[in-house]
Amino acid sequence: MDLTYTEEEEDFRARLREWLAKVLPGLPPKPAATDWPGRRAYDAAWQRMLYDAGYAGLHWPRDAGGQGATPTQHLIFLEETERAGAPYVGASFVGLLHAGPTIAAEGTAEQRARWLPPILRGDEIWCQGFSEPDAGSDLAALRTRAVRDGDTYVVSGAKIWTSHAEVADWCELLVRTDPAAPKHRGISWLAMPMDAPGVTVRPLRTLAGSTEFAEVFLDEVRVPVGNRVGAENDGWRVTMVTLSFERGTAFVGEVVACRRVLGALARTARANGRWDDAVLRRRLGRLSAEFAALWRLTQWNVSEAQGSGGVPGAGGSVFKLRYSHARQELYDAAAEVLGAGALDADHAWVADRLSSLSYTIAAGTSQIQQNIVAERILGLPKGR
Amino acid sequence: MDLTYTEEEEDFRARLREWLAKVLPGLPPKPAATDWPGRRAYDAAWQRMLYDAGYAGLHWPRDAGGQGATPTQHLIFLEETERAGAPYVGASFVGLLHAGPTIAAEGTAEQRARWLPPILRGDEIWCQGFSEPDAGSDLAALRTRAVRDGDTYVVSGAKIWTSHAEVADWCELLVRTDPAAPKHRGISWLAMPMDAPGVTVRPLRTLAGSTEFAEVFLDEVRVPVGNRVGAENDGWRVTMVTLSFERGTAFVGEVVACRRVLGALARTARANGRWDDAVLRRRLGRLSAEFAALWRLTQWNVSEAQGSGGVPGAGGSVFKLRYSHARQELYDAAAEVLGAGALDADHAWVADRLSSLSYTIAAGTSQIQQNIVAERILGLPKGR
Amino acid sequence: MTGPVDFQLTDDQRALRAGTRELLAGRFDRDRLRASVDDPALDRALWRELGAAGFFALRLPEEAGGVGLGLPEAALVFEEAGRALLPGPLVACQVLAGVVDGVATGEKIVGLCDGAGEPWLWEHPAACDELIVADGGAQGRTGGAFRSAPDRVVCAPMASVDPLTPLARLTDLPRGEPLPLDVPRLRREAALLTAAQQLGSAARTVEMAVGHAREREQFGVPVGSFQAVKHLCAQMLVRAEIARSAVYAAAVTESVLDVTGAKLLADEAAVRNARDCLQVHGGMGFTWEADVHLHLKRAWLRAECWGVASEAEELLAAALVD
Amino acid sequence: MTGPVDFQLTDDQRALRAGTRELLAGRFDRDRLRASVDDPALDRALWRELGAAGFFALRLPEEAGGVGLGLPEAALVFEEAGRALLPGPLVACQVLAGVVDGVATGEKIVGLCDGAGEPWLWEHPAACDELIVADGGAQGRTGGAFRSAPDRVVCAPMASVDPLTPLARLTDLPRGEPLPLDVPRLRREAALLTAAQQLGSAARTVEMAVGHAREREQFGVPVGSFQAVKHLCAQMLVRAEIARSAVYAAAVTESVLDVTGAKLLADEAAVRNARDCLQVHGGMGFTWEADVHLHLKRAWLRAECWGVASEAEELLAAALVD
Repeated sequence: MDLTYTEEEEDFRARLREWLAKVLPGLPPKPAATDWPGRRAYDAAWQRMLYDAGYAGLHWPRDAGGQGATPTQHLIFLEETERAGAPYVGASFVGLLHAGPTIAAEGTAEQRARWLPPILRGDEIWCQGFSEPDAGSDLAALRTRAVRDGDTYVVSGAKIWTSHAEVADWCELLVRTDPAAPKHRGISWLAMPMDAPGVTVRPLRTLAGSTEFAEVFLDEVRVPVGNRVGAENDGWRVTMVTLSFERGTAFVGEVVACRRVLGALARTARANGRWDDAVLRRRLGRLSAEFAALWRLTQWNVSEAQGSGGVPGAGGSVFKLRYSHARQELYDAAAEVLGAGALDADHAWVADRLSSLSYTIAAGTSQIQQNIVAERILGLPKGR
Repeated sequence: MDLTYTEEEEDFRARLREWLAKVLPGLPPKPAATDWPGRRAYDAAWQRMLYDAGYAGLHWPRDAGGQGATPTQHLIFLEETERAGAPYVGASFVGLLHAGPTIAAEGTAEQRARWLPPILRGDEIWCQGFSEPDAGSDLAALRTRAVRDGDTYVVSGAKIWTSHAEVADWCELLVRTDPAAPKHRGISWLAMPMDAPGVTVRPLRTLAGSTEFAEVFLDEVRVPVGNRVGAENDGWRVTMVTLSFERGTAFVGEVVACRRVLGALARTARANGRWDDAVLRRRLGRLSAEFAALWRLTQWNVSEAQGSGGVPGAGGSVFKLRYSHARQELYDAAAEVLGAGALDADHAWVADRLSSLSYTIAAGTSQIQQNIVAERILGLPKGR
Repeated sequence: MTGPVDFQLTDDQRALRAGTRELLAGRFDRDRLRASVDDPALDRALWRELGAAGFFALRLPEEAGGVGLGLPEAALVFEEAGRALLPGPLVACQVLAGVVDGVATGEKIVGLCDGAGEPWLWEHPAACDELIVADGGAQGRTGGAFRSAPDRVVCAPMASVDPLTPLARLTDLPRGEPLPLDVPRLRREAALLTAAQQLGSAARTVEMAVGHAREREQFGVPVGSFQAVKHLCAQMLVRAEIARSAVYAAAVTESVLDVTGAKLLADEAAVRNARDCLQVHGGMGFTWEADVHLHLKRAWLRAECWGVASEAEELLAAALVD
Repeated sequence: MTGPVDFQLTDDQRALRAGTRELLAGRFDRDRLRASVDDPALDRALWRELGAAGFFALRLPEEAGGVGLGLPEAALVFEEAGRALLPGPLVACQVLAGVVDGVATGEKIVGLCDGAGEPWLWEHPAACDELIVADGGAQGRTGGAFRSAPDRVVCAPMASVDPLTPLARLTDLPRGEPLPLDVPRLRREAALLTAAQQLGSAARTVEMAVGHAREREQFGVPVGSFQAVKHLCAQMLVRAEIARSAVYAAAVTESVLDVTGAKLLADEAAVRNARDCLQVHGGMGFTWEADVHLHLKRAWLRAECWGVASEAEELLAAALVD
């Protein structure tokens, strides 16, 4: 039960702060949300700056080109960059947090040499081809087929909820290589070049009105067998390593940001008179306790991961269940603060309120997460 | 969409009010909660007064000795008696609302003649032997066995949650007469005399500290075959008629009472200063809308039953789900009004708070009710 | 699916409801709905058809060219409009049908702005031939009404969260020609008709969730066979039916407290049902192409009109100690 | 079942927790618990054993005969006491161990009354050798402390909702011998230790619900295979673990805001988990013989002590705009 940082960690924080203070003012203006090439360039440039400063792949192992930092240092990095208003990981997300760590853990020496350095330098952007329209929460029910033809797989199918597909160079793709096997046993993991013939990207508009995601249609796309990471039909296991990375630290920056938004809500409410509404005021007070606890839980989860060698445990589901809900409550409270102003779609909080609706759905619905907690942590019997 | 009463109904209400105003002041003092013989005598005397005044078995058909009143008249009766502070149905509940209607609907002429008049006059008290310790919400999983021995059934098993068992003359008992049949198909309905050898009653203390219920142990109790209502192994169907009666009107008086309690909470809060707490005040305001709507839903349900010949529909589950929850919220609000005073077990609201905890469990848990609504009303597929 | 409770409608009321549903199914089907999402300009021809069908003249006396029905019937019709997500200043045109010429027949479209509290919002500003302002007064309970030509109204455009309801924000309350209106009654009717639309939306999202849960398969079975999904749907139905009892009763009694409670419960039912409907739909519900978000956004908008939850709860609380 | 998060306890902390659990399992098993329900008089022998095990002297310096540990260790021990439903003025004796002679060893039992707001409650009045009153002051943030002999305290008996915690209500605040205490700190510690007990109770009711759900069969399968039951249990665990992060962190920082938030979340976790545990148990949980109600009632009681939700929320809200 230790909340203090080591001297080394405090040094790390101090150097990072200093560097951020130096470089952030010189950043170019942020591109528009709809300017995909501009966003790619912006995010890649930021990644290059991190690379040059020695912060790229902070949590990656050294032999993968990373900095071999401890999870706590990674937490400090995420906390400080969020606090300083640094750019988000953006287009580099999948490369740095999913595909890269998977290749680092499961790829051959050749594969690591081919794909990891460009991710760290911001030279190549990855996207994720896991979800499918007909599979939904039952990810392993994916139907995109890869048929072996000599040294290549011929891939056909459709993927959905793919971010940055428009500008990605590579796609980490889950395909079914053995249709006869039980659903978790016939899946393989491929690195697919996004410029291959037969790949079609169609932007997908969400209820927030934005096109953060895309559908990717695959029509007899030829992918070399050498692009497969891990053994054939072992892709599910390979992927789960990736997913647990995602759950571990994906929300660190967001929790910091939520606490900042909460403060802004309170100050706005005091300015517009709604602070006099005790129901709203007390709701904000309760959310303050909630996010403080979520922040502590994040710290503990990370510190536990440190003890267990870097693989986050099932505690991620506990965190995600509560955080998804708290984030939705936060933006409902924002709507209360805004009153009829919450009908203004141009307000940033309104856009964030809309996107918060996906939190109890994406990356495993709350219903699925509750099953995981009940069955894997509490040991309740399988069932429906 | 009609909320007005007919002239006949208004006449009925006026005569009832007049009668209540006349007789209520002359009632004896209420016996203590633990004085079971006293409570039986009190409830039976009240039933006799209703009988003499022509209000006994108001909703029973005329050919069963009832008044053949419409459901709306029955609603008016329940509303007015509650408003006037008349005694509850108490020990006569099972006879008037479960066993009696079942016998009226399914019994032979002889059975009706034997059992119905004493119920209406308050001469005989019934209790209910449906629930079993090992069956719980899965009522049809009951295991109490009845083995045919010539003209009698020999009954062994255990029943639980039986009210008034200590003072009842008869028990409407569900027993398994065909252990080989599917669980709903091997059940029969018997009228068991409570003074039969082999019947043992043990009071069951609830978390509220009271002994409103009992366990009933049956050790080779001999019940004449002539006491079976309906065909052998047809008891489940016979019982369902009874249960839907229970759901239809059981809560009418309670909803009226809840609205009265809500007013008392508000006045108490204003007196003790907690009315200044906007969170509490607004919670009471919301509950006011809630109970008003529940009252309207009751009216509509009853009026629908009138249209469909007296059998309440599945809407009872909708009502019960919301009402159980609203009642628990009401008494949680009462605890807020009382503050630390809610730690005083002698306060009536604290006792009612404790007993409100059973509402989402008894007569089908909220989980079971949600299944019923989803499967029977919404037509969702069976499953778990 | 039929609701569990039919609330003893008369045969005429049933026919009215069925006729409205049929009219809307024919003239405002899903293609038209999605076309309105892309271009929310109102369809004048449809508006005139609504007028011809008596949608606006419903409560006017027959001698004035109306249908001679009451608020309960208007609530049934507005419930259908809410189900279908029919856009336009429907409440304004219904409550002002006898007041502004041409509105009853659907020839003219009139807007209604609630001046009781800022921001002063105006729905479908580009479509309105006139704007009526119901002025505030303390608690919005008293005050007068004024009519203005749209070009006399100063307002700032606003990006409406509901793609079906363009909004403008009045920068000043225009007090044009005074109108002899019973403003408290007008507010009450507007609140009740808004609640009826919320009810329709809440009931519709139950159907959408149930339909999806029956058809969509995951893990080899329809998702509706999972208890978690079942129970979401069951609670949605409970919310809709509780709101229905409150709305129908308030339409009959027209009492302030009943209307206030009905609006409170119907707002909650519409918003929470839309959110649960989204949850049942999963990722598919999160797309622009799914209709779920249209129900949610309109429900949010209606919840801000003609009495919000905090006011309603305070009013109902105050009545408890009166 | 082990919780998903072990919060990086040190080996010594783990040993302390295990030792406490073992002590309580041996000296306060279920038979003793139920005996206490029937007769809530405190067991002096057990109290002395607790004293000998360092339960009260935990945070006193070693040179003063204490164990020399801190609030985090006390929180771990109190979490175990909450799990076991150990009765008695535990918080009072822990925070006053260095102040009143004989308390550290368990020889004397001392009560502590919060004078900040009425009613002034006194737990286990018959068992206490002395009563300390922490006086109010505005918001209960300042004020002094006074010691009184029990026979000098005027109070009215009260039927406690918690069968394990007899209560009396002081009719007047006795201001006996003044004590040189840091009252704000004492309140903070009392709140934190109470929250730790709530956490223990919340975690225990998860285990009880899970145990029942695994064993109890309905409809031919364990009830824990139904999603509705699973999800109740999952949400219980989430509540307990969120409360755990808050309580453990507050035990380390000792900041007012952290302690306030921890109490708020732990109160909610204990009360709601007990209720959900009851729901999972169904009718069997509704009996006096089941232990569920003992957790619920104690959770209600603790939620009323050392800061209630409304105060906590206001305090946390105020800090947002500071």
